[in-house]
Amino acid sequence: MTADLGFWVLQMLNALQLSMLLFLLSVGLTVIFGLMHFVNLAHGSLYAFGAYVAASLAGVLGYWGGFFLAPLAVAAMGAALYFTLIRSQRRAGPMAQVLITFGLIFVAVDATRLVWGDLPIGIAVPAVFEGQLSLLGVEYPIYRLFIITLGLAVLGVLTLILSRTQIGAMIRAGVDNDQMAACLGINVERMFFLVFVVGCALAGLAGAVAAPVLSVTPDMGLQILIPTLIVIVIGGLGSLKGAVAGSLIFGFVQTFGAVLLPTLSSVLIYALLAAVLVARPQGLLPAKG
Amino acid sequence: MKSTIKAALAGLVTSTAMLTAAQAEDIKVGILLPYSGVYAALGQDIDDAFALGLETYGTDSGVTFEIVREDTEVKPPVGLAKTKKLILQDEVDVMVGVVSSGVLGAIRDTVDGAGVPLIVANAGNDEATGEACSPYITRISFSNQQVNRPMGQWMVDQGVKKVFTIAPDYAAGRQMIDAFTTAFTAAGGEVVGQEWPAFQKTQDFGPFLANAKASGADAVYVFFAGGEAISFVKQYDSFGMKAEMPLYGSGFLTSALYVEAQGPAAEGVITALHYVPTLDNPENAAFVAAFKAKTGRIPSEYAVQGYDSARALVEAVKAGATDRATLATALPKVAFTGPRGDLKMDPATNNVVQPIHVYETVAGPDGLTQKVLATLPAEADPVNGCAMPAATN
Amino acid sequence: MLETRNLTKSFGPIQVTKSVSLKLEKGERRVILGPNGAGKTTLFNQLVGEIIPNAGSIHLDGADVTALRVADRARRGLSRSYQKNTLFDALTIRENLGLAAAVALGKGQGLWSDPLQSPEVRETVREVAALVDLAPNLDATVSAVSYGIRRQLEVGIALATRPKVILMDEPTSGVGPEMSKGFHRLLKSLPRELTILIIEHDMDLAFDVADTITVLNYGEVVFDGLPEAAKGSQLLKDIYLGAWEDA
Amino acid sequence: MFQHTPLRLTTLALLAAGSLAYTFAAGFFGLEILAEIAILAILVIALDLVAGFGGMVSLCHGALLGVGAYAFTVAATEAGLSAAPAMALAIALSAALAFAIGAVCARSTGIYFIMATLAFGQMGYSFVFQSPLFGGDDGLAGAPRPDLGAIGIDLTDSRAFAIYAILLVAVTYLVAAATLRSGLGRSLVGLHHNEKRLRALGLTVWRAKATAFAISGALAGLAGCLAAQHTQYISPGLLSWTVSGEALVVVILGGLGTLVGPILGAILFVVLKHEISALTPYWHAIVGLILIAVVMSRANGVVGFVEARLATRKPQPLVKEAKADA
Repeated sequence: MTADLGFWVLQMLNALQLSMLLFLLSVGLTVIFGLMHFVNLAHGSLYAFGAYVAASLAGVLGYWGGFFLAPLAVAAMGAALYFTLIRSQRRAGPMAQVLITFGLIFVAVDATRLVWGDLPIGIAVPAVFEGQLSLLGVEYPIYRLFIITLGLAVLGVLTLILSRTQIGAMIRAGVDNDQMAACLGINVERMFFLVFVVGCALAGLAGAVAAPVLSVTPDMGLQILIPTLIVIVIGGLGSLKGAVAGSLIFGFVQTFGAVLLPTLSSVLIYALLAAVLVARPQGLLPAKG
Repeated sequence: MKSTIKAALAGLVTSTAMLTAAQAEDIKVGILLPYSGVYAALGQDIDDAFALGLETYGTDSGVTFEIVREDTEVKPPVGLAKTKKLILQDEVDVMVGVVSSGVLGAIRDTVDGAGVPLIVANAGNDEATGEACSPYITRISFSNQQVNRPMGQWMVDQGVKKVFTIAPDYAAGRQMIDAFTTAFTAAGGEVVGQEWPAFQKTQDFGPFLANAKASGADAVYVFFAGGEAISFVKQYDSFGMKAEMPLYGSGFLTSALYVEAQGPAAEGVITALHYVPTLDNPENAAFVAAFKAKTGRIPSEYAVQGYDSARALVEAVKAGATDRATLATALPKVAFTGPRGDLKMDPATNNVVQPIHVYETVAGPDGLTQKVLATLPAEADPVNGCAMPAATN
Repeated sequence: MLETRNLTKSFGPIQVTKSVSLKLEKGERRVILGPNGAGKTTLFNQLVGEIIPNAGSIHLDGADVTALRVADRARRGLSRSYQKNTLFDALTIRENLGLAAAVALGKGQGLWSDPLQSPEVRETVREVAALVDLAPNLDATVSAVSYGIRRQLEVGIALATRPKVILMDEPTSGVGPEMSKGFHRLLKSLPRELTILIIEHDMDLAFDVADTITVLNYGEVVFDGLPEAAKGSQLLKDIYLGAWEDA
Repeated sequence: MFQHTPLRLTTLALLAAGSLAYTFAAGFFGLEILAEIAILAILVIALDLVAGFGGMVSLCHGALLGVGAYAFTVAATEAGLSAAPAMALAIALSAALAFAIGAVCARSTGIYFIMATLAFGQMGYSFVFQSPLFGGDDGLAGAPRPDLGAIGIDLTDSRAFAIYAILLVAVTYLVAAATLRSGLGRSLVGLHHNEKRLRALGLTVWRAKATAFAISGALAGLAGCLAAQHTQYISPGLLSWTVSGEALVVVILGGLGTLVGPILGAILFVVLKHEISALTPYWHAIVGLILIAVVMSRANGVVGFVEARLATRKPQPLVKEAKADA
């Protein structure tokens, strides 16, 4: 069966789909780290929150209502977190940040259980994306192609913003050297807020997009956290390119590992991570040389 | 809702005060269920239905049931610690519950050693009523092989000759699938491929579905439960595989608890289970109506297990059991007709003997419902190395 | 005692040290002068092993140490102080000196006894404290003492390893003229057998304590000789003092 | 540097006396909780050793504990070793793994160190979870308790076991304190404050870090053995990164870098968990909120808070002298 070209195409698409989902999640986390040196372990919980909001709104406004409003709701949640917890802890060092956001995970899991209950929720794929498309000789779900396209589109937009706009230049300057950025007259505080909220919105978007594929459960945020962290550590904290590279590596290793080396699959990705950490402690494509 | 150190102390004071009044007619029941963690919803269903069962059958038993609840958190060591607490500190007469096989495996020796009867209300690992059977462990729910074995012959009878199987890579997943494949190949079918995705670590089944699709099987037979069942059914449908390769499985796949979340993707999936809420019998009609009235939900197989656990306990008490020893001897002898049909216990293993229902998930007037295609006759599990000693205390 | 041969280091296209060759005899006190950016600190970092040179070699006590790591060179008797204080701020001065002495005595990995209680370490701490004038402050926490005392401790830590060669990176940087004078006395009172290499921009200090003077400019040795010769050197005046005025 | 202040010594004495007195007063469940506290206390002392004193904030200590628990159980059940050699083997294995992790992560600091240890911990978790040898998700039964019948002690008795566990906490504390007073311990604290300088003084930094991590790992392995002996049933959940996270929470709750604080933290945490979980199945959320409040308060846990309070009351002559000198 592995000799069949269709099989490989199908698995490539699966890997790409997983990569793009992880990219949506990790890009926010990594840029927030690069800019603010803040580690948000609750990023996965924001993703879960996005999925729940999308699932709830899908019942009322249909899929697209959730698709557009979930990122906004998560962004609002991110703004609230920013003013209550994040801002005051920015200089508190990695351990305090890790612990506070670790506590936040506990709170988030139980809050979703209280609001949405213990039962998993599922929503349907939007009508336009139902069914499969014939692509390179394989039938592939249109919705999964939509996820791939969306990931690539977000990547494109972010690349454009970072390389071509003034705010992008400011963010790059901030990642490079935040003191210098402040000296240049950039309102660093406002830039942090903006980046944090956009990062949260992207996590919410990832949740909304993932909801029709997966089941929406209280622990989905915890489940996705470790893969997301692996992505950004492999890629190099703080860099957009690193997030892309890390996502692709994770997606492909995970997908092909699962079908070709099932007994090793779960250890494989950690072994790879360990190898990266030994050879390049700062990740493959760190933001700062 | 659960007893605490404080409450236990307070309870100690009140129970000594009430000792003269209550006497031996009190049966203290320890409930061991997951109230948090991935199986919290299952624990709640069992708990609600157990309470309903006690209300329905227990009021005229002449006995007061005192309930102590403990959360296993679906962690075997926690479950064991809570079991010890129930036995040694609360001194319960009987324990009910256990959702995960891991927890049942962990507490088995303690339960057996202490001689406290345990009514298993879910966990289906085959060993518990096989090589690791105990006169103190009575299973009212099901065994993993029991719900899968009958599908082997039945599917061959329906003309399915080649299957591909997928199940999570853990003990229960292996047992469910192995029971099916053994029966299926014995009936003349062929297993053309198998996949074992990592348990609780797999959210995307796409890679495995691609393998199944390429295998040339007539059908796919799977076991999944909980969130994984929802993701799997939806992803199976999204790859457009339902039309060319019908999806069969163990009935937990399309449990009444999850089927709403699966939506139209679950339509046409054919599975087998020991309970379906649409079973047409008067006991079930009464149960469904009462459970709906109490909780607003349609009862799942987990609910009926809790309900029947309560009934089994009451039947044992009515047969004259009053303490750990007499309950342990009475429980394996109960037999009754409940929502699932005629139930009795197999004296060789203390496992329930019950009919298995093959059902198809279909669209009904108020969303998805279950259409029973066949009811396969009750069949006791093979003894599997169980040498049942007599209860000795 | 300490020798470099054609030591060369580039960062990208910029050569920071160009074929620097130096030779220090045992007990020699040499001061390296040079304007900012002349490559003094880069030279130091190569000597101690924090930077690996692109070409050339470093010899300590006759042995080639170019390939050795920082810790290995330190164990062979090469010690340094830093231009900016790099102390153990939360610890007391006694603990700072004791830690340095313990590590230098090879007790930094031991498991069975407290090196701070060992007679050798206590003796070293006492001696060094007397040498750098810290005896009255031994139990003060570093974060609570004055800048001048920290500069003394900076040198004290380097001395606590009982080195053969000590490299001091601007030991008087940031202290006032009074303190600076005190520092000259302190340096002069150090044992004569100790080889000392000092980066300094304070000309007075250089001429006060140095046996020999080396002047670096744009990574090159442009003068190497006695202080008297340096004082009269037109070359030095043109290149070094000119740049000095701007700095 | 690490030292025993009168306050800390008094706290230790009170803890020792109080816990021993409680073993004779407590009922079955009280003794179970005591054993649970003891296991957690050993783990958090191990963690405080590297995180509090060495600045090596580890998220793999849960995994090291799990390795100890699994190694002990497998050595005792599959290999048929008796409890003492099985414990020695398990502790040695945890120490060896910790040494390797410490050596590999020695170059990473701050968040990179945290992430790297998290990765190694998860690797162990995945391995145990997936390997059929270890019973997968269902776990392993049959860990024996040491047989002290020769000296007339029956460890299957909850009270004897609780005392045994408390004694092991005392041993752990002594090992940790001795380590901190040794050359390695002094270097470890120095590394936390100024790694570069210690290197320049001649310390082989990676070896010091790895050795300290190995000692901490050995103690975590001991906690694992005790956990296996306590429940006599282990599951992969022991290795989960959330166990490491909770251990870190306990260290913070008690006071980072105080050694005695984490023991207080362990008592607080276990009692709090049992009390709150008795009230609501949503106890995780409440524990999370308490954690956030503790970290945001910026006090260094219970011990740090009390010590800071006491410090503001009396003048500090040393500091003043030093300032006058300037």
